[in-house]
Amino acid sequence: MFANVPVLSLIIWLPLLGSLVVLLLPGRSGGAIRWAGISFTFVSMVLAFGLYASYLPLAGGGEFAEHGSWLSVPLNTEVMQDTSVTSYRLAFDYSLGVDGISMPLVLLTGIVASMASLASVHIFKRQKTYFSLFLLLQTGMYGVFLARDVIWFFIFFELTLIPMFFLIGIWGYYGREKAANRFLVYNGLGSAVMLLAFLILIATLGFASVQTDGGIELTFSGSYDTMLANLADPNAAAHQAGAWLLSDNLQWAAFILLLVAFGIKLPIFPFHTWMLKVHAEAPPPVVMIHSGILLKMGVYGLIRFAAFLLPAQLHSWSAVLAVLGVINILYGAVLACAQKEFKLVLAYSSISHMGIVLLGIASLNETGFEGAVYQAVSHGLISALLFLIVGSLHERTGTTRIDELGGLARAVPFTAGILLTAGLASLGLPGLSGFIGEFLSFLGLFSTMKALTAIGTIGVLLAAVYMLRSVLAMTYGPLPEKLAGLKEARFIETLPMVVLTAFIVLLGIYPSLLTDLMQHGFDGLLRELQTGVGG
Amino acid sequence: MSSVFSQYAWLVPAFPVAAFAILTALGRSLSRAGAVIATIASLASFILSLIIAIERIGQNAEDYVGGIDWLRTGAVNISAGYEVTNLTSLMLVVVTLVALLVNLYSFGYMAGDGRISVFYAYVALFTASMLGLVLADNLAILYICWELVGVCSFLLIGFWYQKPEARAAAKKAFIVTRVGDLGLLIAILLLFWYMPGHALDFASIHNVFDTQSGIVSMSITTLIALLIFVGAVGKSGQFPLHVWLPDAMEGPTPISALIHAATMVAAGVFLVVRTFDIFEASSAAMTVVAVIGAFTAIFAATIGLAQNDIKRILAYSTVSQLGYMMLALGVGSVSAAMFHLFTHAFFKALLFLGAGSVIHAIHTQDIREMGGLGRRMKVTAWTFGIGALALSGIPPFSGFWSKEAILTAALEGDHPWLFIVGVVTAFFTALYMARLFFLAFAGKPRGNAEQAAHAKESPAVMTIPMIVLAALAVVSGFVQTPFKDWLGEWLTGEASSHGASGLVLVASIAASLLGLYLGWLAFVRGTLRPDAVSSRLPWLSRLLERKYYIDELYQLVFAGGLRGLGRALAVFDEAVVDGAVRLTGYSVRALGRLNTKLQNGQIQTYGLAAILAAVILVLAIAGRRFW
Amino acid sequence: MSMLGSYLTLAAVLFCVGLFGVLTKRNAIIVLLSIELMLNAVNLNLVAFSKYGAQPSLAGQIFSLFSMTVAAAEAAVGIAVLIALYRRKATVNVDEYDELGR
Amino acid sequence: MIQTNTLTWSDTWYMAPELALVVATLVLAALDLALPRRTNRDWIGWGALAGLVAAGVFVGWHIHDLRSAAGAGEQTYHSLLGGSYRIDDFGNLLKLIFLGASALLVLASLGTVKREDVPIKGEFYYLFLPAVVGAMVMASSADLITLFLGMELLGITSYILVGVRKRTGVSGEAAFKYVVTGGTASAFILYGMSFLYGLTGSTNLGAIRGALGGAAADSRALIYAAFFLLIVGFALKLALAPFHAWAPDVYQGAPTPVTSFLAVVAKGAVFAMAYRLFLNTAYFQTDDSRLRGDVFLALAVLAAAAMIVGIAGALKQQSAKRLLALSGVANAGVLLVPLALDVTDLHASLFSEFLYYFIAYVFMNVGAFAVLTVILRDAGSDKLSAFAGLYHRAPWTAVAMTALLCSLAGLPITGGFFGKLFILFASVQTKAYWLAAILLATTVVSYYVYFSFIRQMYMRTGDTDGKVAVPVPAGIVIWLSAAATVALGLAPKPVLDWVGGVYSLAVDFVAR
Repeated sequence: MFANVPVLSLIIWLPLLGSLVVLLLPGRSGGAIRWAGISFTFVSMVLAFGLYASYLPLAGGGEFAEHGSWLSVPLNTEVMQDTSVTSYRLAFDYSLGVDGISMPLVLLTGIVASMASLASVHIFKRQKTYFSLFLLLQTGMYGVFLARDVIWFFIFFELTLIPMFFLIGIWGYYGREKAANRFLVYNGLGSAVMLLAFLILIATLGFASVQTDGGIELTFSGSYDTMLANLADPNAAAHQAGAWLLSDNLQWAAFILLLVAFGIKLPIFPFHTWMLKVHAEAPPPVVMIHSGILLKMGVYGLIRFAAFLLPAQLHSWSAVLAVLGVINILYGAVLACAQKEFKLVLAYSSISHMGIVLLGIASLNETGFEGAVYQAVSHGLISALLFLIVGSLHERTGTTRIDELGGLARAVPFTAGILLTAGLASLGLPGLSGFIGEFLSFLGLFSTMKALTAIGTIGVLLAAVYMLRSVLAMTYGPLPEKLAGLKEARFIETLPMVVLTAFIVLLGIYPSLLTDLMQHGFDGLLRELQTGVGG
Repeated sequence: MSSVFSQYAWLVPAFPVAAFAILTALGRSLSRAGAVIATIASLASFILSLIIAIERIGQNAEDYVGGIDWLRTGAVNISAGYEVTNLTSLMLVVVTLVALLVNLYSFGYMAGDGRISVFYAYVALFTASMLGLVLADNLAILYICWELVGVCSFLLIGFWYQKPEARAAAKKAFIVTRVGDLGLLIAILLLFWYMPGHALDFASIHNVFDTQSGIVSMSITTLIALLIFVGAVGKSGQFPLHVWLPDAMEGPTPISALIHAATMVAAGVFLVVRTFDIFEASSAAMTVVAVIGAFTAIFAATIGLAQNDIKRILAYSTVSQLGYMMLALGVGSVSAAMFHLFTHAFFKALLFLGAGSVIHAIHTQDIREMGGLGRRMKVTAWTFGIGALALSGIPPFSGFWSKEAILTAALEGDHPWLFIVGVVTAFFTALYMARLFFLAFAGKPRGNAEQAAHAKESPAVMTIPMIVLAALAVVSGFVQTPFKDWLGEWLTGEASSHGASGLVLVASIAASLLGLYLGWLAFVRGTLRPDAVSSRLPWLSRLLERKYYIDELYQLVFAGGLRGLGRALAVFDEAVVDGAVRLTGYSVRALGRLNTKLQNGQIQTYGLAAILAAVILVLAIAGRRFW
Repeated sequence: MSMLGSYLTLAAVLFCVGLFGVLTKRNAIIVLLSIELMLNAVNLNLVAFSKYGAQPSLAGQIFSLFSMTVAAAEAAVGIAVLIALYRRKATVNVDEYDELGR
Repeated sequence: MIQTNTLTWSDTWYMAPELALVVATLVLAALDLALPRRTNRDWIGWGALAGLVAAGVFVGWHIHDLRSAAGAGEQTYHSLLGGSYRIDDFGNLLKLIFLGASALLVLASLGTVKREDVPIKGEFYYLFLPAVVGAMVMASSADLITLFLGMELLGITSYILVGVRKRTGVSGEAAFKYVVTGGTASAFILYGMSFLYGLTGSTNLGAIRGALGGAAADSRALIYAAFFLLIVGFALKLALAPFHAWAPDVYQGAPTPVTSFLAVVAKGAVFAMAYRLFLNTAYFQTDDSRLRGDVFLALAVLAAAAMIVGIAGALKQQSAKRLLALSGVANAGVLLVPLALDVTDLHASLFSEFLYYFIAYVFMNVGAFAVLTVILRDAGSDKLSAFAGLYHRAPWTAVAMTALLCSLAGLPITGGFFGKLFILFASVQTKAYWLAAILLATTVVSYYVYFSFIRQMYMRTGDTDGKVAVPVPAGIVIWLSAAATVALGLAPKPVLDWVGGVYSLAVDFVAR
């Protein structure tokens, strides 16, 4: 379907092109700006679905990989000591790829971003800037999931930071600037820690040597594939003259740094406070993106780098991860029960749900890994839907405090129905997508840590408590008088609600849609975990 | 031997699913047309189920298993499969029949409601899920349907969402049953990793546990059985998770009949039956099942004595009867349990529909405001009476036979204490039913004039289902009598006629009659003052009225505990976790302020700072080489 | 060699005296002069090394010539700046040059 | 022993860039004096610009010559004046940057300098040029004496430049503070130099390295004294924390073009001198490896302190100029890191790292100061709040400023990002993880600092809604800087390839 078409690049860069197009449109033409913003978003989504359609799990997405040299800088071309290495270079290559782990997340990005773009039509304040940043953000998100070079990953990761800062800081609610600052500095810290880990990995794993007439040319690069290859064949790597090997201590350092970096994004307790502010203060379409996609970058990074590149550490710290996961689940759930603001309920519920992802990763088996990714995708869809509704309600009522709302099922039955569905999906109702992720994660972890899993499942119960408590308080019961004149959602609002609900139901009813995709995604890691670590 | 129709069993739930889809898609505009669609769908399901059952009765067909791959990942390979056995085909018939009747009945009962199509959509979804639960060939699919019936129950309890009580009841139902679901979930996880080949289907479970091969160790078996039982306890309203079921009566009465009497609450019993091999492999688990069942039976029956809400009395009665079924399972008699499930489905549904008919007429649920309805609502009174007699265990009504089967099983299983509990419960059952019936239908109207004026018989669309059920309540007991154990043979495949035990017959009939008589004395004749007990032992009646204060206890311990913990953690989150973040920010800013302090504009201060720094630098780095 | 030690010590003392003056003197002119003192300490050092150093050479003396010249230029500029400042502030008290930084 | 170091004609050619500037200075000064008072003096600025461009052309020519020589396998440096002055790639690259930066500064000042009430506009420009000459001499010298002379030439002219607005009090005060600090720093450096000379008997850097090894055995204390005095001096000159306190005051009091000159060219020149001096002299052969380690450790500690204190101090600054001064302190720390790291096989690229980040630093500072000039001209205040609503009042300038700020904060894809990335990678390769960690942590804090501009520009509304008038030359400089900053991030390869291809550690540092 995509023979000779750099589809991954198209997916990534088309939104950037869109961003420029929007910038060049005259500021007064609101309709054209909206139209351009939405259509560029949709084009990438359509491409993502095309990619999905032509993706063969067995091939592992190799046919889509793109590679181009971007820059290669000399580190040292002068022989200083007596080694066979004649030159050292540092290469940053443009390298993209898709596999069973990134494919679901790319789809998620396409869906959620498109729906968020539809939800953005209500934003009238500085529309041009908004849509241009919104598209820029998409470039970053697609890039994160498709990049196969740690430096590019980092660049895309950071690229999501700046638009988000603006989107929160300009279009947010009352405390937006504080939230934006908190977001920036906290995530900046995360990416800084990540960069340090990446640099350690580049310096120790990311080298490739070329034998030339004069001697050996050693090239350091952030190439993920090079790292994997070196990791898989430590003996060959050890022969590389001059390069120093990844010692145990360094491996641990890199692992912990990555855990912290992605733990901030995920977020793992106690690094979660920043995201509460973002959830509460950012405009709803942006929270859709944030909670729906950006948090998943933490999941993805954790699996892609911490797990795949440092399997031994993952293996010995699986219990720690599981404990962290259980803490996340329970801590988030208990706190969600204590909130009065629906947005904060959702924020804490995100913490709780991300704990389940950690459990999946800690399981060290395919079921758990796939459960983690499944949970990520499902949570992305569900929280996007929930915040879509939050936005719709906030626009009408001016509040999303649980105690100020009630009886919405009477005033806005459709929205309330979708809210109830989303709430049920969030609490892990079978038949909706949330259940599959939870089930697989628990199932995976249960093979190794039974008691912890059992404790973790209490989170499922608490999820019912906080979700029903808040959703029922908002939708059921008598309708307060001041809400009597509410208008039902317009078509442009219902469309994304229906689409997201449809995906949630679809993934809940037929999970193989996604699990088949991931089928061979974890083969390499599982092999490492079995041979490299077990032996 | 072929199973021609069994392979189409998946169509049974497919009809209501289709109805649900149509009703949801078309929304409220359908109104009564939606009700028609849903009813037709349930009729189709019923007919197909009946055909399947007849096919199986006639040909003693083989079990049929079919399905598609559903979830494939790593070690997991779960199919969306269905299995048709005698047991499931029986359940199919019960469920579809009651569903059909309730669909019909609701036509009248819900006639005035603007959201009637939503109601039918929910009912259709429930029916589909319940049928899926029955048909599921493995625990994973069963669990999914298990949760789905739970959510439908939740939706229907909260159908009149504007009532705060309905909201609270719906929430409570969902959360309390979820406690049980959690047990089931963990049981499934355990089974998954202990079963050879990670199989979760019932056939494999049967193979592994029935052969006593010791593949799964004793302690694990017990654990799994108990966890499954926790699930059953939640769904079937057994002690200590019974608290949701009486509150669930906030939902429309047809729902109480369908979900909270006949089908869903029996799913717990069905689950235990389905996984009975695991229970049988662990005597400890069996004991627990029996004791919990027996305790629940008597416990709920006593509470039922002191309630005044007609539906709540029936609800506690349901809890109590489900306890009977568990008791039967605990003493090892699947057939007795299934038999009671079967009969109970009919007479309890009947009772609820009758109660609904009364409520529909006079708009109150308090039996103290009723009275004398028998004259104005003849069909309702007669059918209700039949139901009450069946429930009370008066021969030859169906309840008598099934209850007798259970008591026999208890006695034969060498559990005399359980037998005694069963008999005492039978007495209480008859007593509260007598109280209910006589207060509502006999005597003079006690309500206000308006209610009295409203009291007239319900339309035919409501009475016909009641009549059908009444007929079934009379005859359904004959499928298994002490003399011909036809149902048990058909279900378990082994002839296990238990014969008639004189003791059991006498004891159970005596207990029931005594209860009825006492009720008659108290509420019709008036020779016994109804408040004889409450005036002498006020604490006891208070204890019963307040349902042993279980709700209050849970409220205090769990709800209060969670709230307290939540508040404490909220403070912790704000003060400690976020505090640490703020502290970091503050300390960096403090460093900045220190710098601002240094910059006072005096060049000599700057110089001094610089020279001091230089001295420290030199001493620290170079100086260490010199001493 | 002992001669060198004495010169070096003297230079160090001069340098420190100059530094002390820069840091403590209230009068701006004295501050400028103290800088000159520090530079002169260096000159002494250079000349001493040039004569008594491990490898005596003329370079040190040449260096010191440059250094003196530069020091003179620096002093001239310094005084000029100070005069301009004095015109506005009418004080040579260093403490009062603190308009910036507050 | 004593060579006669005459200036030959061939040497004149090699020194053509410096001479071009000297000639331009003299011509401009003479014309300024000779022409009648009423004549418009605007052309002086253009004249200075022409001089800078001419010097740049000569430097480019030299680079080209050396490349051809390298191609032919000939010697790739020229040593003049008895080895005290070197025409090599190290010096040439830096000179090119100094000249380019100065040209940008002059260009940016063309439309604005009259408003800054510089009463004697001519002086401003023809003092500017000798300062650049001083910087070039510092970059090209291989002898203590010439290094010192270059430093003083730069120093003395910039003292005057700082005080050129002699009618305003703060300008004079800034100049006085600069004189005192600069003089003290010079004294420290000179004092350190005197010990280097005394231990080795030579002022030539190559000779010093050769002889220091022998002296290390019995004069360890003096070697420590020499290097630590130099370090203290350089720390003062470079405003490394906690030697930095003068910088915000001086930057604030000086006219904005001068401020950016101090931040960019003057700082770069001192770095050039420090790199040349330390890499030549500190790598002497000795058995006592701790000695060298201590020297570089001191530099690393100073770099770390500068990064931390600089960025922390900038956190709560309300004055944009002081903020940029403190940001300069932090960036000086970053620029020092490559020097402070071990030179090993894996890390011989310290000059590339330094130079790349320095180029990025030049552009972002020149651009940011140009924006600041525009703002000052409009609002008359350098408070952060003067940037409020800039996005509405001058959107293009605001966007350019955003790019510059992203670069300052080290966010991709900008020059600042890649500059920091290379330095970070170097620290990781040489296992200086603590330095990398501090660099990263301060970078994160710097997000907050630089984004405070962005908050003002995009999220606040200013006192007025009127458009901000941006003079054309300033606008050109702003956009040129922003474009260059982004280009450096998008395609760092040409610059790095060029630097890597041109420069050689063995040839360019080690003076023979």
